[in-house]
Formats: sequence, structure tokens, C-alpha cells
Amino acid sequence: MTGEQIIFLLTALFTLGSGVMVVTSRNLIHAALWLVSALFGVAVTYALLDAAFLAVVQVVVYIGAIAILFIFAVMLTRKDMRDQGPQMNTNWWFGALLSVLVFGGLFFLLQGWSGLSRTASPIPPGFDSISELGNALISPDAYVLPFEVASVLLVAALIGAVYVAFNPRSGDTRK
Amino acid sequence: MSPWIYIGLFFIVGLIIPVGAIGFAWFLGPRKSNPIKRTTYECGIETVGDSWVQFKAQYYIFALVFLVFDVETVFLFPWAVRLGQLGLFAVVEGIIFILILLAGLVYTWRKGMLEWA
Amino acid sequence: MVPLSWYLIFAAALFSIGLFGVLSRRNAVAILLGVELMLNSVNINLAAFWRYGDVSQMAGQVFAIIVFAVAAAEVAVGLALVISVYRRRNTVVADEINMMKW
Amino acid sequence: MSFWNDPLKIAADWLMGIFTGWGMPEIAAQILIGFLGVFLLVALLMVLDIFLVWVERKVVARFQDRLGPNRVGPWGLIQPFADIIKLIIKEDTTPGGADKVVYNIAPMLSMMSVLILWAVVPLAPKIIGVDLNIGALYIIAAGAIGTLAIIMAGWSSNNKFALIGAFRQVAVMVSFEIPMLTMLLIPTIFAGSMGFNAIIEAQDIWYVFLAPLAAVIFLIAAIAELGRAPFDMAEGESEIVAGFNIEYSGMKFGMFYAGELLHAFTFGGFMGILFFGGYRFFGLEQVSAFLAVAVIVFKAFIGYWIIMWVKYTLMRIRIDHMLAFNWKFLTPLAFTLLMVTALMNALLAGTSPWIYTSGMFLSNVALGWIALEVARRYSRRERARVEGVVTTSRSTLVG
Repeated sequence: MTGEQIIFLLTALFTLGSGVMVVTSRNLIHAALWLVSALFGVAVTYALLDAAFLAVVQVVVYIGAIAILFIFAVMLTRKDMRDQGPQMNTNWWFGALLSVLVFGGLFFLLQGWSGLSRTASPIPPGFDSISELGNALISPDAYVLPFEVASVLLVAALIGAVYVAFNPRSGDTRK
Repeated sequence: MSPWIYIGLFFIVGLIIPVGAIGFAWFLGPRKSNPIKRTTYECGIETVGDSWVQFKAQYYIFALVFLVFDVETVFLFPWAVRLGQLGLFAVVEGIIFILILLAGLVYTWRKGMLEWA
Repeated sequence: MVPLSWYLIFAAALFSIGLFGVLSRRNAVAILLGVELMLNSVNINLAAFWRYGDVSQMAGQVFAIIVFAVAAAEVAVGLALVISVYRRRNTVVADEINMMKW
Repeated sequence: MSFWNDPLKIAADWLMGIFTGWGMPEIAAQILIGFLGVFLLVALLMVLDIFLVWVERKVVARFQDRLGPNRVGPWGLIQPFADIIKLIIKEDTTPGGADKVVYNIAPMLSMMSVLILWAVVPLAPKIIGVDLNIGALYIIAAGAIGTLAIIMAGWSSNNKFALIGAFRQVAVMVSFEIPMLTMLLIPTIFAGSMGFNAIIEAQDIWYVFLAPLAAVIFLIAAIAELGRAPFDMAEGESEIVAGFNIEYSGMKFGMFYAGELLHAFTFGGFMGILFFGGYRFFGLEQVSAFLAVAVIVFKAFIGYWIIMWVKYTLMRIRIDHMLAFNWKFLTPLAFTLLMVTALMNALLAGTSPWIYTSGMFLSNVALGWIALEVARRYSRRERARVEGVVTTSRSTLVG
């Protein structure tokens, strides 16, 4: 077993353990903090995959913005923050069963695929994935349309979120 | 060797040093706790009610606007790296991208969401 | 060298955990936390296929970045909906949010 | 290659010889050497941090026409060590009802978020932890961990002041992160790379001459990111006392405090790297790596001094003004500057360096002037409107 494999296994265990804590923590702030550690584990996974840009963006976007937004949202809906009642709904066992089935099904499907034991070829020297990414994002015969559409999507989300959460009819104190 | 190993080492050492300092202080410092010491500090006044108070929704709005801008600005980094080689077309694309983004800001502004009160 | 299967199985496990969270949590914010886990597992797959395929084809990374944008939009709108419902109905429990039912 | 040009490699080779001589496998020896190097750098940073406490106290004293620490040791130099002894032997109290685990992790994360920044700081042409091609984003990523530490500290303390302070601080930090990210894009455009070494190597002309406005916006955003005056919303003696770290005592408080000082110094260094040529100073860096390190530390100190100067000169700003300033002025200005820079970069490509530099400089100055003029017009109109409202309301009262 090589060092990289050991690091991968540790990261995977850490991430999956944090993931389990996310879905089982009673306290929602704890769940959000466990989500942060799970996402950090995913960032390490990207680093293992030599996707430097993705790893850093994962930390910037998920930990720096999305997790903060989650914590703010929990604070704003604070009534349930220390909810002592059950955090699972009545048919949680069905959800658990379905998750296990999904995992089993994916595992079974993967077993039958020939490309599974493929190993990565080393990154060619002089290959700069960020320049390549820049090229791909702005050259017209590649992904310039998704790039612009992502901008539209995010602005639409901003407008929608601002409107939904705080439109004047919702009894907000603002005029 | 992968540069990420050094980053990992920085994370590990960056944790070891504060843990060591705090642990050392914990080891040397006195530990005589009593209920008065463990009260919440509010300038000597007794705490009233729960400390997890309801917050102004405005904090959430700013976090929301930040989230959108953060993701979009991060998208611009690969664009900026290649800008020197790609000429005017890429610049125009980036400007369109930024203008769409600024339209969202203007909307939020006009709706009065950026006001504090 | 880590074989591709490890990444895929890891991502599948993370996806299942997220799915469990989405299906079983009562709190709407917690459901969104589960959705985040699922989106991340998808991203791991995309990055892994980029790395184990032809590295000069950037499709995997580009799609992963688009997924980041989608995740951000989903969180923004989803949490806004939760907050809006909380203000009107004073609850964040998904079972009790049933205005559309009848 | 002599010792004076690349001391790290010489030292690493020497250690490598020793370790492999002991029968250690090569990869383990490499990791051990990396660990030792990182540990040495971080230990030096902590010593520097202790020294920064003294610098800060001396400088603020001079700004306020006092002497500052002058009793313990010559010029009070031993004072910070006395402070540390005090911090160490203080009792470490935890408020009742605090979330103990989160409460204890927060100060460590806060310190770590500052220390990991140094992984990408190039101290000399060859002395850099990691020359990643994503250095600029790495700063923001580390800052994200710092933001998280603050919110953890505020939430876990079970204290209203702490939570309010944390919320304010986080709102300010995340808001000003946008202009900061945008200004990181401008050196990236010039250098065609996000790696700090590449950015420094490309600075034959300091970027402050190409983009003076960008440097100013970056400085403002950095000060806000640091949470120092005039943007120190987290603290307020008359309202929320110490803000998010109010319940912390002893060494845990010390971690927040030391982290803040080192953070300020580090951002002084980033100012130097991004806009003032980093370790380059008229070819001095070619003479010896040690001179290069001296140059960058000197530039970092200048940046740190400017940050202190701002802190002790200006008064605090209210949080609504601060956020309005960011979202209504700084962010649009930063994005406009980014668009103008990208456009000018494309239009002036291929011209001589002199035309390129003066074109960039002039466009920056013009944009800055226009922005100030717009802000001035707007505030005049606003003042007239407010005064008008006052007059009309008075007249209605009279009427």
C-alpha cells in the first residue's frame, strides 16, 4: 500500500464519518460544522486528484460562503435550533433502506464496468490545468456558453432569493 | 513530490503550534473553577434569557449577496490567467459576465435590500 | 496509485449518506445539508473522471465548476425559501410545510 | 549554485545525506525535511509575532504621544515575554453552557488560518513553501477558515455579546472579501498567473504604478478583512466589549490576539508581493537569498506600519456605513476597475512598456477621480435631501 493510498483512505474515512455526523447530529449548528469538515475532506480529495483549482475553490466557496450562509440561516430560524424532539421523521428507516439500496446498486453497477481498475497516467510536464481551464471556459468552441449561463443563473438565484425571503408582504419590519 | 504535501505539513504544523501553546498554558495554569467564574460575562449584569438571540435578517441578505459574488468572482480567475493570450474576444466575454453580475447588485440595491435599517 | 474504483465507491457512499439525510431529516435546513453532500459526491466523480481520462480534456473540471455555481444557487434559493416559510408559518419542519397540499 | 543563493536546497541536501545515511527511505527523509523546514518557518513566525506585540504597542504609543512599554528590558523589549508568561499562567475559564469542543477548537483554527498563509509566501527566489499556481485564491481560502473560526468562537461562547460581535465581524469580512478577490484578479491579469512567484517575477515595473487604485482598494479590503480599525466592528467597549472573543481568557485569547497581529503583518507582506515587487529591489535579490528575505520582510513591515497608521488615525465606522461603503461604492468600483484593466490590457498589448504603464496608470487615476466625484455629488445631493426633509417637516409642524 503506497502513501497516496493511505492518505486517500484516511481522507475518505474522515469525510464519510463527517458526512454521517451531518445527517445524524441533533444540533443543527453542529451538523453545519460537520458539513464543513466533510467538505474539507472533499477538498483534500480534489488535491489528491491534482485538481488544484477545484480544491481551493471548494474551500473558498463551500467553507467560506455556503457554510456561513447555512449557519446564518440556522440562527435566523432559531426556534428549532435546540430542538430536543426527534430530528428524524417517522419513516427514517425507509430512507436508510433506500440509501443502502442505492449504494448497493451503484456498487453492483460499478463492479460490472471494465474501466474500474484504471489508474491515472501522470500529468504531462508543462501541463497547467488552470490555463487549460481558462482556455476551456472562454474559447467559443468550448464552454463559453455554460460560463455565461452560470452568471445568469447566479444572478437569477440572487434576485429570486432576495425576493422570496424578504418581499415586503411577508410581514417584514422594513417599510 | 507533490506540493500538496507541503500544504498538508503547513496545516499540521499550524495546528500543532496553537495546540501546543494552549496545552502548555493549560498544564501550567491554575484550575480553580467555581460557578461565579463560569457565568456569562455581560459587564457584571445577570444574563437575561437565551443567548441565542434572533438576528436581523439583514445579515443573511449580505451573506447571500456575498455568496453569489464570491462564486462568480472565483470563476473569473481562470479567465484572468489566460487573458493576456486571448485578445479582445475574451475580454468582451468577461465584461458581459461582470455586467450580468452587476445587474444583480443593482437590482438588490434598488429593492432597498442593501439598507441596514 | 489509487485506482479509479476507490474514488467512485467513495463518491457513491457519500451520495448515499446525503440521500439518507435528505429522506430522513425533519428540519428543512438539514435536508439542504444532505443535498450539499450529494452534490459534492457528484463533483468527486467529475474530478476523478477528468484525472483518470484524458487530462487535456477539461470537461470534468468545467462541469465541476458549473456544479459549484448550481450548488450556490440552490443554497441561496433553498435557504431563502426556508426563511420565508419560517416567517409565515413559524416552523422549519418539512412535514409541517404543507400549504400546497390542499 | 552557492549557499548564498539557494540556502534551502543546500541545507536540504545536507540533511538528506544525513538521514539516508541513517538508513531512512528517501521519501520519508523528504517528508521529514519538509516538516523540519515548515516547523522552523512557523517557529520563526511565532517569535516574530511576539516581537510584533512590542512593535504594535510602541507604535500606538508614539501615535498617541506616549512612551509605550519602557520598563521591562531596554526600550521595553522584554515586555512581550512578560505578557506571554502572564498569559501562560492565567486560568483558562470556560463559561457554563459553552459548547466545549467548538469553543476550544476556534482559537486553534484562528491561529492556523494565519499560519497556513505562509505556505505560499515567497521569501526569496528559491525560498517558497509551495509555488502553487493558485496562490491568490489560497489567501482567500485561508481567510475562509479564519471566518469560520470567528463564527465558531462567537456561537460556542454562549454569550450574546460574543454572538453579536461574531455576526458583525463575519458580515464585514465576507462583504469586503469581494473587492479583495477582485483586486487579486488584477495582478493575475498582468502576470498571467496566480502563483506569487510568477507575479513577483513579472513585476519589472511594480504593479502599484500600473494599478495604483487597485493597490488602494486592496489595502482597504485587507484592513476590513483583518477586522482592524476603522473597520473593527467586532469590538466596542461601550456596547459589546470584546466581541467574539469576550469569553476567552489566557492562552486562548492570546491565540486570537497573536493571530490578529500576524495576520496584519502577513497582509502587509501581501501588499508588498502583489503591488511592490515582493523580494525584488533593484537586483538585490540576485546577490543573495538572505538579502531578498530582508527586502520582503522590510516591505511587509512597511505595509504593517501603514495598516497601523490607518488604525490609529481614523475613527471607527458604524456597521451600516461600512457595509454601504462596501456594496455601494467599493464593489462597483472594483468591478469597473477590473473591466477597465482587462480592456486596457487588451488594447495596449504589444505596445512599449512605457506606453502600457502610463496608459494603465492614467486609466486608474481617471477612474479613481471619477469615482470620488460621483461619490461627492451623491453625498451632496443626499445631504441636500436630508436637510430638505428636515426643513419641510419643520414647516409642516409650523403649518
